[in-house]
Amino acid sequence: MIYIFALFLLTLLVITAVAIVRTEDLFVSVILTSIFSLLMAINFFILDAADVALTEAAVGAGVTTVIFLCALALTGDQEKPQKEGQNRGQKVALVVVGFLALLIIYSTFDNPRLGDPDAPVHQHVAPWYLEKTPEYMDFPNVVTAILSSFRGYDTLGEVFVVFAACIGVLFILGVSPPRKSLQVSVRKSGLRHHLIPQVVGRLLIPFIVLFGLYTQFHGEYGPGGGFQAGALIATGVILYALLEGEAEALRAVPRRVLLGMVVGGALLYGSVGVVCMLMGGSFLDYSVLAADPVWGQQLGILIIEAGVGMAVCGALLSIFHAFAARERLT
Amino acid sequence: MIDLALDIMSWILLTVGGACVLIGGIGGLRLPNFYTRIHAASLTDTMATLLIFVGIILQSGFTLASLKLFAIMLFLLLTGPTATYALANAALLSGLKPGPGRSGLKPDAGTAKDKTKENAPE
Amino acid sequence: MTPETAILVAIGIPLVGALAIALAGRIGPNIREAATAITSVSLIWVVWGLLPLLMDGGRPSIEVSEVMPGLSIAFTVEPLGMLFAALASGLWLINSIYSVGYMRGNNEKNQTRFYACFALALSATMGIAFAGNLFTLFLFYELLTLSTYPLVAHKGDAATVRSARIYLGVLLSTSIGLFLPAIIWTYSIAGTGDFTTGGILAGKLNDPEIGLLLGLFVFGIGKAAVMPMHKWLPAAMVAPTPVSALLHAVAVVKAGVFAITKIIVYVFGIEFLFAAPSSQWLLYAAAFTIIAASLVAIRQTNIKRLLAYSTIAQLSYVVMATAILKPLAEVGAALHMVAHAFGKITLFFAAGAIYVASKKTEIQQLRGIGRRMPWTMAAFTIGALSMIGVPPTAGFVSKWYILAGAFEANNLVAVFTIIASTVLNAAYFLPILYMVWFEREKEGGKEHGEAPFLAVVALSLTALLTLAFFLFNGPVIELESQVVRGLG
Amino acid sequence: MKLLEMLGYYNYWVFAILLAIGLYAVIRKTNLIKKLIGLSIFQSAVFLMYITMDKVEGGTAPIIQAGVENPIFSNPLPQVLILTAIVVGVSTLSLGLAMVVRIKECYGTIEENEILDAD
Amino acid sequence: MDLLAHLPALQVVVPMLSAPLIVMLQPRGLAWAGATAAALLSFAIAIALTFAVLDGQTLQYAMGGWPAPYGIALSVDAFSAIVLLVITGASSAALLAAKPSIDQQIESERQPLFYAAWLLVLSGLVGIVVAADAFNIFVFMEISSLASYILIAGGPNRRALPAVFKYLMMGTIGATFYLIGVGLIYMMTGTLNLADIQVRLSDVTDINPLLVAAGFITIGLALKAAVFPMHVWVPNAYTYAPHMVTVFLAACATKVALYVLIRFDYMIFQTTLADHQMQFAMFAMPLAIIGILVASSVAMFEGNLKRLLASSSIAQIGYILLGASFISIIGLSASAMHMFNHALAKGGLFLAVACLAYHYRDLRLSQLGGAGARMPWTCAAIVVCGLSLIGVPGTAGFISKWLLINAALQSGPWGWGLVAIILISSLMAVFYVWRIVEAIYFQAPIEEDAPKAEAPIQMLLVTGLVALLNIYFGIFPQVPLELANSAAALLLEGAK
Repeated sequence: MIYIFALFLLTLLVITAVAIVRTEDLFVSVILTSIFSLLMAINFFILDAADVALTEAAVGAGVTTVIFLCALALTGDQEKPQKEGQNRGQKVALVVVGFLALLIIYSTFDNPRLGDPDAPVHQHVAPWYLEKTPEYMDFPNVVTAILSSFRGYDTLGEVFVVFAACIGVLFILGVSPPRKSLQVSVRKSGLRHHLIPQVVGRLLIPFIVLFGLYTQFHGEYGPGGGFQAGALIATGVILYALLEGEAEALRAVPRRVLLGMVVGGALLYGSVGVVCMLMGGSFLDYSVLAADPVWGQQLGILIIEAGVGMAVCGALLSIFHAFAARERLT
Repeated sequence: MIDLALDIMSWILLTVGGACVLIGGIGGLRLPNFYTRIHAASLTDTMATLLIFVGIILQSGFTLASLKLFAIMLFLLLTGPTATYALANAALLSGLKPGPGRSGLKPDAGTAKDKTKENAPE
Repeated sequence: MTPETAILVAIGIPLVGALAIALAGRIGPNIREAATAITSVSLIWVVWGLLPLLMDGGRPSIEVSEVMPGLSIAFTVEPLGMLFAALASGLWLINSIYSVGYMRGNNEKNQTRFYACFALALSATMGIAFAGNLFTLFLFYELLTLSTYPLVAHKGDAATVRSARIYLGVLLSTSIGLFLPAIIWTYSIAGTGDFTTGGILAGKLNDPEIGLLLGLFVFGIGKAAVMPMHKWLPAAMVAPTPVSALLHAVAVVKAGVFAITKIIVYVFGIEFLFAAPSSQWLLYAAAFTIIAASLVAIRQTNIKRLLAYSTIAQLSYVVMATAILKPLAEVGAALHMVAHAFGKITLFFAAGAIYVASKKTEIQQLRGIGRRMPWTMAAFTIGALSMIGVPPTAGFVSKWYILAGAFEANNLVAVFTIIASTVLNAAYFLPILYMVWFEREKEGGKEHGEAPFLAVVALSLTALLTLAFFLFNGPVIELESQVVRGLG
Repeated sequence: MKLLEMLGYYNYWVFAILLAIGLYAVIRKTNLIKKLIGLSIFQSAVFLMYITMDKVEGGTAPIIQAGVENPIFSNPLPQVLILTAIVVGVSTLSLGLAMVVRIKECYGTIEENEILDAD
Repeated sequence: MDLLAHLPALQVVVPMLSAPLIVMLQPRGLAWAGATAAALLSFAIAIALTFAVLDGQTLQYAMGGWPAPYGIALSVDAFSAIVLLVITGASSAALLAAKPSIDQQIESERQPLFYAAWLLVLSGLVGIVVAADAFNIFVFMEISSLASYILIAGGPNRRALPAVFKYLMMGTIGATFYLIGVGLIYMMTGTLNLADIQVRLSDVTDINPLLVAAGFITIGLALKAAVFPMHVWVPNAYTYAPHMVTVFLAACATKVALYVLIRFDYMIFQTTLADHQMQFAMFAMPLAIIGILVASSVAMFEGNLKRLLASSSIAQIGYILLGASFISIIGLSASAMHMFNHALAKGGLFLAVACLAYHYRDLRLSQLGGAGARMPWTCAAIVVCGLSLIGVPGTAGFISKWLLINAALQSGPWGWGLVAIILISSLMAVFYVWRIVEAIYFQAPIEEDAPKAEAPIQMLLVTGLVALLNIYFGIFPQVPLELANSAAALLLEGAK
């Protein structure tokens, strides 16, 4: 039954993707992209990837779309129609990608089919995680365990990817646009003159943030963790910015605070690792943090998840502001 | 006995809800212009949501899950109409006159923000 | 100072000198020239200091660094190299005296760069002379090419840069395209590149390949200017005369033939090569070059170009003499390096002196110039006679030995070639001499006297050497016969 | 189970098709933002592949509830990898968008061919 | 705690954690100083690691204390050591020299971000090199790529933006291809640890996904490594980046991708895939040869100095790949050596270019007349490094060329043809290097008797040092050679 549903969803995905590529209205294709991400998230959920689904929904459908739209507001939302005479190129491209697709499909005939319990994937490493997590960490969410301890080093790298993106956007947009013919965009005023959204929004924002904190600290037990939490809280603040206007949001959470969050989060994570080193373990070996290794693990994971949350939230917000606060050129 | 009743009850609710969704979808396709279409859309995210959620709650009985479901329902009942309102409002601001017949003007970037509002908190 | 360190010092001195000159150039020309003089004198002192040791058959050698297994930077002093080094270092001193006169005489630009690169080139020459294996030889060979490039391109105008490009293009592309593969080939079959008496290839290579490898070497060493690789030499004549004099009569070109000789003697081995019929072509190539170059020389109207073509011919003398592959001929080759060096440097000095004094570059302008510049033209005459091989000049001695070698190998081609070329040399030098001394110069010619004093001193010195070598050539013969006696 | 197997491959095929679509957009579209959108499709196709391989039939999300005896869990590792990959994706995207904005400011257009003409 | 044991981790962690700190250092001098200090420290760590692995052993480090296939492991061997030296050395040299040039090109308020990004590139690259986990490589690849987009986007010319956008596109596609390949491998083996993959691949029966995976990984990494014909992003990216960034990236960025490529194709696929060796050689050698010839001939007629050098970099990548494609000890050590030597030569050249650019805004060859007289030391450095690029004996470049030619000779009947190609391309190198030399020495000056104006001493010193190193390692190449040889031995025994 559920597989039929999956079939339906997947087909929908393909259709959406085609629509995204075909439409020449960038605005439409961005919105479709957000829908695409939602469909993707549902797929992930069907495939038992709750954490990923949550992340995809929050990051892919939420934040990404907002950033896209901010960029669109700055660059214009109409794609120039392809000129004629480029059709040969089109054919070539079609051939290339078609060949690629066929290649992969050909390879997949040897893949283990979906959900095959005997697939090598489920034999070697994964069972170890499932078996050891209760023993070493003593909390249910294996994904969080792997993410933050077994493969904590990857996650550290990931935090620094976000950090890089953040400083990158700040660096690239750090130069003020050419000062000619600026107009203050309508967006600055937010939706203050719209009563209903404002009221509802104000009602919602605390809950969003609360939910964010819940995912942050409930990550060891249910789906969730630093990334999801960071993204959720970020969306809360973004919603505030949309309602009350850029300036208000910045007054609530100024830029330097955001940058501080990013830097602080990254450093927090890293310094946990260093502390582990100093306490005689190897880098990111939380077991040495407390007398009881299990406690040590939990403590370490708690701290680094907090770091991740801070970093992601701060990064997404400062990226958003970097785009949203920019004056549009006419 | 009571279970059976609840079950029947919930299934009825679910079916009707599904029907509402279907109708909403058809309406979204068939109705002539923007404003009428968002009427259809609003049907899906108020009526349909309500029915379906109540149906599921009846299914799951008096548990934590149903509490969560209830919260979600409230959330949707809040955001859905707001989104619809914002949509209509934005369309109006961007100069789309309400009225009979089809008018092929599509919402411009101005509505982008409102649209994101419903995407963001999911 | 042990002989081993002496080798390194001999290579190091000009390097240091180059730096010193570059720095002294900031202070003033006189200091700079002083630096040059000091460098060259000390170089002579070190190099000639090695002579007695060599006479007693000593072979000092030193390895600087084993770059890769079997591939090392190492130096060995043996008679050929000793002779070459002594020659180059000695003539450098005279040449620097001359260049002071010349460069100031027609106040050139960038003199500091000139002297610095000159010292650099000398260092490279020393490296070639003392090279202990093919790799080292190649290293300094390239260094010499690169360090002489700025000297050739000295004037810096478009035409000069173009000729300099030819110079560099021919020398580098031949060396990378042919010489390097030859070296790699040698290493890959012999496993080593060390210069050892009797050769390292003996018995490791079969007949047709021998000829091929020899060809790679001979044409790869473009500096030897065996046709058709000679184009760079006339092109290089755009350089200031001191450069042509020392480098393109002594250091660079001799480096070429020296390298060929050394490779034939120490890599192939005379007997081994003599046994291989496929190596005969070298003789014919050399012979052809001699005749052809002489014929071209006859038709030249510009003094320096004429001298250039005569140089090409004379170089092939050495190559041919080596290719005769008989002991006497080898000695003759060595002698001819010296003899030609003395003669040709004199001629170039004279040409330069004429240019400084009267800005004359064409042969036709030389009518009766003998009266105006007696010293210069006397020296010129001696040089020319030596080129032809008239006793009592150096040229006679070397030609004598080469002929003897040719007869020993009863190699009639060589004999004929030598005679013919002698005739040709006469055919293009004697008219000039006649023109210089006995014709009367055109009216309205510009008034001028002798060249700058230093220049005259230098060229008289070399002229004297040319004469002296006719009598006092014993040591050289003694030294070189060691090579063929197998002590090398 | 025949149907199930077919479906299992269907996931991979969708992955391949989405990959192709995204790549096509990246290669063909001249509009830079459209290229970026294509890129994000391209990436999420890969996410789908990873998540597909983690499913075990009858399994549940790898969150160990107490009391359930010998439960089947889907493979947590690909999920972790994809969590990382998603964040990487959004980072790349925002960086690219920042560049697009600057390009728009410097060139006045975000159509590739016009930019090429401009220089 | 035993410091030596922690070195592999510290190598990555030091620059990584100093990046956020740099962001906070608002006064610009401080940001530069901090970045330089961090870079130098990691250089020191790299040297220490080199001496630790000089005797052919391999250092392992278990991240988080988890055993190898379950946790993430780091491993450092001779091959990594060479690349580590190149990366950290290049970044230290560039940073030491950077300040004046960067002050010229980037506004002071953006500099902290810039230097932070620089450190992120550094940590990303070293992270890739020390990683022993397929997915971890991807993560750090992304760190380094993102950060290097930032660095290049710092270029003052507006053309930097489209260039870096193109780089971003191709880089991301490359990384994603790599991710797909890793995914397929993981699907068939159930592990991500490289050594473990190597073990478990051999008993995989269904070969198709592996072949496709090999294809994806090779293509993806080739994209990042700018192997011809996937090099199109290089010329503009290098040309319009800030000069010092060009020094850093040209010296090591593409080489790291090549390093991973060689790692995968030797350690993982060679053993397991049916005659993958032959396939790899068949794939790599033609690309390498065509790349060498085409890129060199492009460089021969290129007018802009930086672009010319960028094209030559593509040719040099070809050399490295060629050496690897021989699948012989000497060939591999030739590649490793060439990674080292080319970094020296090209780094020195770009440093000198940065010095030139300090006074010459326009870097077209036709505009550089009289530079030889104005900036004698800089131009001397250009000559020396240029010779090393050509491969003149006595310079570092010659060593790797020599090894390469020997490898070609040993490679069988085609050997002489390959030798011919290498020699021809060397002649091409002579051609384009000499165009530079003539431009700076023998070309009529643009403005007559311009005052002697050298670049700042700090840049000059570094440039001169690198130039001298080119000569030093041409005469005493023992240490890198030893490393290269043991690296080759390791790789091939991986392939046995």
